[in-house]
Amino acid sequence: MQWNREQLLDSYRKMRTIRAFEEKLTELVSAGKMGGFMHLYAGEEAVAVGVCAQLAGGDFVSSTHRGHGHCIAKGVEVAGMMAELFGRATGVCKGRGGSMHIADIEKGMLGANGIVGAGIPLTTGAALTAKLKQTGAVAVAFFGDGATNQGSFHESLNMASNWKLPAVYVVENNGFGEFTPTDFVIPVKDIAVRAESYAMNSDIADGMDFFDVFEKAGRAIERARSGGGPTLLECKTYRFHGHYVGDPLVYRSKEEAEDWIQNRDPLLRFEDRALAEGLLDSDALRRVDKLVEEEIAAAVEAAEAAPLPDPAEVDADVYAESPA
Amino acid sequence: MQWNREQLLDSYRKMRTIRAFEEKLTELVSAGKMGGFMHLYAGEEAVAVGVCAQLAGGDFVSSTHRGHGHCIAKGVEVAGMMAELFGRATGVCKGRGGSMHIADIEKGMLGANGIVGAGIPLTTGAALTAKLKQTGAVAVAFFGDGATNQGSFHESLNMASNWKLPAVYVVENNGFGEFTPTDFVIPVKDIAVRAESYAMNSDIADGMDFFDVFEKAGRAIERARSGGGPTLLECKTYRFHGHYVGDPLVYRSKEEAEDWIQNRDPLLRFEDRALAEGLLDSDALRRVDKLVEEEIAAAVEAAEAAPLPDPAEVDADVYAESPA
Amino acid sequence: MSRELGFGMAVNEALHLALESDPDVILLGEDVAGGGARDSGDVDEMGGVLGTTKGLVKSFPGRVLDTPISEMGIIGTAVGAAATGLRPVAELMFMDFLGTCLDPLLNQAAKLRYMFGGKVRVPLTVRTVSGAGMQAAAQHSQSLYWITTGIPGLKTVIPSNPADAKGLLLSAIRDDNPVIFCEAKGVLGLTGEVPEGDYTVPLGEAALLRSGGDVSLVGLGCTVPVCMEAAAQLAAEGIEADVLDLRSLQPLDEEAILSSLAKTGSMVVVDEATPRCGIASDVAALCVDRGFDSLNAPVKRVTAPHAPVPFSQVLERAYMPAAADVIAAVRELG
Amino acid sequence: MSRELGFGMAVNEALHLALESDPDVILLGEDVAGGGARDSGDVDEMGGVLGTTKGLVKSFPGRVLDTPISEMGIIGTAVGAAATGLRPVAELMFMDFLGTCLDPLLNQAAKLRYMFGGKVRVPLTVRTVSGAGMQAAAQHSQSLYWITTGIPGLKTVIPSNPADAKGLLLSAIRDDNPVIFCEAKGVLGLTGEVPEGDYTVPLGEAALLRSGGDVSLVGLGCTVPVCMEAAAQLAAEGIEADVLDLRSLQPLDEEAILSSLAKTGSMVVVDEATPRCGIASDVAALCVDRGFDSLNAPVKRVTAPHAPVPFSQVLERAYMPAAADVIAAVRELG
Ligand SMILES: Cc1ncc(C[n+]2csc(CCOP(=O)(O)OP(=O)(O)O)c2C)c(N)n1
Ligand SMILES: Cc1ncc(C[n+]2csc(CCOP(=O)(O)OP(=O)(O)O)c2C)c(N)n1
Ligand SMILES: [Mg+2]
Ligand SMILES: [Mg+2]
Repeated sequence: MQWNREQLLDSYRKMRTIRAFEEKLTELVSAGKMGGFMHLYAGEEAVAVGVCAQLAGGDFVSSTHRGHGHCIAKGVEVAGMMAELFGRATGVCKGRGGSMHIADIEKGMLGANGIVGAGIPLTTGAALTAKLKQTGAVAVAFFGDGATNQGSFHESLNMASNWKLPAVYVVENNGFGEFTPTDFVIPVKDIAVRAESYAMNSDIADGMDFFDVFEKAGRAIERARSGGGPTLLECKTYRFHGHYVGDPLVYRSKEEAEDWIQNRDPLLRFEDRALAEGLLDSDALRRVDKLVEEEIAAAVEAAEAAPLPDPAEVDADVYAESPA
Repeated sequence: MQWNREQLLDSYRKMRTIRAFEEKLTELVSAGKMGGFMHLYAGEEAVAVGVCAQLAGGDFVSSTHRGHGHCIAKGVEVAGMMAELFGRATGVCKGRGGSMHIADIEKGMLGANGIVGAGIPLTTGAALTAKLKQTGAVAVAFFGDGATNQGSFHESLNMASNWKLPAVYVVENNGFGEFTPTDFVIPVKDIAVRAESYAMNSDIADGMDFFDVFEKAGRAIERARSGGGPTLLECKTYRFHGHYVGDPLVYRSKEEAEDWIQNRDPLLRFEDRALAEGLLDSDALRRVDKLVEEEIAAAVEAAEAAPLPDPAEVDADVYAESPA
Repeated sequence: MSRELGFGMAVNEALHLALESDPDVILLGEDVAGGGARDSGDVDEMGGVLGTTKGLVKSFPGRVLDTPISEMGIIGTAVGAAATGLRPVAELMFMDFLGTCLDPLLNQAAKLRYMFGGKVRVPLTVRTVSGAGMQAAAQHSQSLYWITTGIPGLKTVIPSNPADAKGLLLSAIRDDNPVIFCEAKGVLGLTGEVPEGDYTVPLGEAALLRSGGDVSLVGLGCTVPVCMEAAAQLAAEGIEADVLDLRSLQPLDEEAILSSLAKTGSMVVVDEATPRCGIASDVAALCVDRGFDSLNAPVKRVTAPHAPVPFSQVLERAYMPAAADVIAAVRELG
Repeated sequence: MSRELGFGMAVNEALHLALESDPDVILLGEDVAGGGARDSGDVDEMGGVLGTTKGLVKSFPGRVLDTPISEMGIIGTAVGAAATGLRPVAELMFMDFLGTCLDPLLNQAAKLRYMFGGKVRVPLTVRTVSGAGMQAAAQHSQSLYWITTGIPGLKTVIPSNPADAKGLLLSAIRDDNPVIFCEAKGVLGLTGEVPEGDYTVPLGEAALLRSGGDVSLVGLGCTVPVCMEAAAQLAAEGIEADVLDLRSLQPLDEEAILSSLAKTGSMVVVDEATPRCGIASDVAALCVDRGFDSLNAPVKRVTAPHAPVPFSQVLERAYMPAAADVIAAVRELG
């Protein structure tokens, strides 16, 4: 496996940014400063960041209702994200999208998506573009275990495999779809076996371990880029918070949650290994922590000061002006 | 395997009826006496009849655009079918359905279906009814290889497996979806492997061999009825005619078609074995042939003489009168 | 006897009564039985994302079913179950998800009876949450009842208050046709008097909520309180409005609309849905056809703009019809 | 220069020109490249079930793609491809199949640009065959353009003749928004003069096909010839009709409708779709709002009944609007 200090520090910074960003959101929502439906990614940082660390700027990702992590991992600016969640005109989507539809196509981020499974065909399409226009790009879809029960998953993976598209399908198996445990609704232990229906490559990674995700995503992305076709990569992970902000969490045991949070936190595991193997030093990590805190504080401050959208523009940007 | 002479003769009669019925349709369409979109089942008779021979009156089947065979196999009256295809008021659907939507729920036949894959959830629902109301019934879905690329297939099989429903999913793999060979669009050799995504039982039958279908369907139906959950049963078969009446058939080789038609005709194979093993005698079969011819001739005659629907009733039966 | 009840609890009570009075009634949907607490005491603490089905699985074990996130499978299965002897109430969590399960409604539930020559009944109810007002943005805020209304073979209803919610839901479930039951976000927070026990509000009957001879205000779902507020403000300046709550979108109570128009000669139709091909157009078209002789002024439509629903609260507020918009439309009548 | 061409061949010519003039244009759909003859000389002999795309894969290999029977995948993939640099033309074989792929149109194609704050373009065209007239019955005969028309972010067009088909399709493909292009069965069999070479018919412009001062007949798709026939018969008895072909359903040419109404004072809108929440209601609602002062009579709508499309030919004929129905509606205007 290949990595350099720069890359590792950047990945740590992104994981830390996701965590800190969402800690701030929880605070802001509790204080009544932010509205809308909000789903937190905390706990799953190693998946988004481990995968995106293997991607280039021209590559694409699609996301889910739980999209903050994928945005940050793909390089979307925190300031624009924060302003978006505050519903400001300066938001990355001008305040029109919000948490569930946050997007930045300039960064190759095809959007969070309020429709479970809907990002999967979008990624398939981005991979088709890459293949037909020979751009060399790869397209990645992130989606949950629950989304693998959607028809869009099935139809897309079959098409991608038939056409050998440069795509990677990353299922974030966090054990739940809303309040329902995965094993109530998916009768196979490993979702990765679903790849066999499409003669597709598959792999399983420990989604709490940046290094494992990084390695396996790297292989899948490399395969896609070199014409070897798509992969279904299952990452076993866990969301530290409830399904949405406000979820009373009565459907999972405290012990189970504690175990994941105490013993498998992807940030701690990353740090442990990075320090143990001398890849990074503690000072560098703490410096990152501080920079992240500052960046987020600044983002909040800027967002709170930013203008609201003009109500008169409520129906702007529905259609593009066309040359024709 | 269990069968008796009665059952075998009845199965032969049904296969012969399907064949003769559709030969008559071809004639009628060519003569301009019948309209609409029409898809012929000839060549695949052993599938519908082999499966339905294992079903009881209270069981349900759903069908496809290619529905004549499933109707006849499930016991729908030929006279009512013929009148339906003639668009008569006496048709089994009062002339409202036609070939693509022919149905007879009193016979447990949940309808041909103009939407590829749409019968699969209907069958899943019928199986849910059977399970929750403990009727002891089994529900069977017939659908094509092409339909296994629809989201409805994926979502239904997953639900049926989770709930261990008394259902059997019969895929009629005839090598083509319209003009496209199955292996252009399904990257696995045996569609039966798709059952593994749902931890579902599966089996593969020679769809040109009544006895093989009968045996394997019997096992699947028995398993469903006794609480053992659903099965995906793949029957390898071939349609003797084009996708629809009028198809110029340029997309498949004449040799391939000839080989199936000459050497694997399910009616001939049935007869060969039945005679060779002394299960039935030639006279009995020829008597059936004659009865079938007579029945169909009578059906045509009655249909041609039957009244057309009253145009004033074009919007009748859209809604049921409700007790409320 | 009646007491104050929230909208959700009125729906819950109707479901309870329906399950109790007919063993063929079942509920199915995502987390309607509460998901993972199955094996603990909190089994149905959650009762769906909005808690509407809370408690039901405990009272009716085996008849309230959590499903995978498979809307095509859920609704399609419910159609098949309805055609073969059950009376399912399926939950489509948000109406925006119609895009993932239109076929079983459009081509199956709505058409089976007609295609079968009248030989089948499809007693299916689909409960769904529609509309804007919670900053849930473009994919969780749509009012898509115009789609189900336009499909022959379906019925569609949208109550504006808890009492109607209970009575209409019981009618919907007991109706032998597929009925789409919309719970508009804009009225989910309302509480109101709800009669106890079993009663129904018939499908296809509008309710006249206020009587006035000067102008007709026609609303549905969450625009009914908007119309009432506008009417109150107009009354303060001496303009008396009829306020009609459509309640059923299909069948549509054409006579109630026409008789209000006959009384007032002018009408404003208020709908939170987008403007094209919607209920407001249908009502206006009815007025200019059968109601032509009553018309003294243009029929005005107050709807959302032809745009997706925005996230930002200032935009969402601008997006949704408000009393001020209704009053402005009334003034335009001259 | 122009010559007689069939409707399908006019569409084929537009596709050929679009593929030729822009390397980002691709076609995808079931059997659009002809399926199994891939390895023989007859590779695209079939060109889709109706033969419309015949020959294209030979001229543009690698850019005309056969797909599995996976509408959600086809349309969803096309949306993703459109957002990232291609200009796909996806075929939805029959518009009835909208039920299997509504989400990628309703919640993705139509909304991406708005949700992204204007930062993306989705230059997608969906070609589809709509309408009745071939005894294809309930699930292969629907006119569902009212659904796509009602969804903000989509455009919808429906040509009534080969020349418009070619010009509108070229506009649709070159437009930077998702456009639904409906090929009505009722006009598929028409031939007509079609200019050679590259030209476009702008989206959003109706065409006045006949001028008369007594009544406005408004049609779309296959009801345009019906209106023309009715106009001819009416002319024989001295009633002169304006005949307006809407061509675009969204954007709708409101000014053309209103100026015809201003001229005639009365209107009959003729649509083969079902009556609820449709184009006919929108046009009538426009008349009773902005056109109120021009109105001398009710606006009549001639549509299909609120019912699925029947199979039997006698029923299907009764189902579809005919010239006699239009004339009857004109007489009702008094
Ligand atoms: C089509 C659709 N169905 C249902 C929902 C409601 N919903 C939002 S998130 C969610 C759970 C998704 O589970 P999973 O895919 O495992 O992702 P996770 O939330 O665990 O990250 C559901 C059911 C939706 N947004 N879209
Ligand atoms: C949802 C949908 N997509 C496309 C079609 C058009 N169509 C009708 S039959 C058919 C081929 C079906 O292939 P398969 O499922 O293998 O069944 P077969 O015709 O071979 O029996 C297609 C594409 C349709 N009816 N429904
Ligand atoms: Mg999950
Ligand atoms: Mg096939």
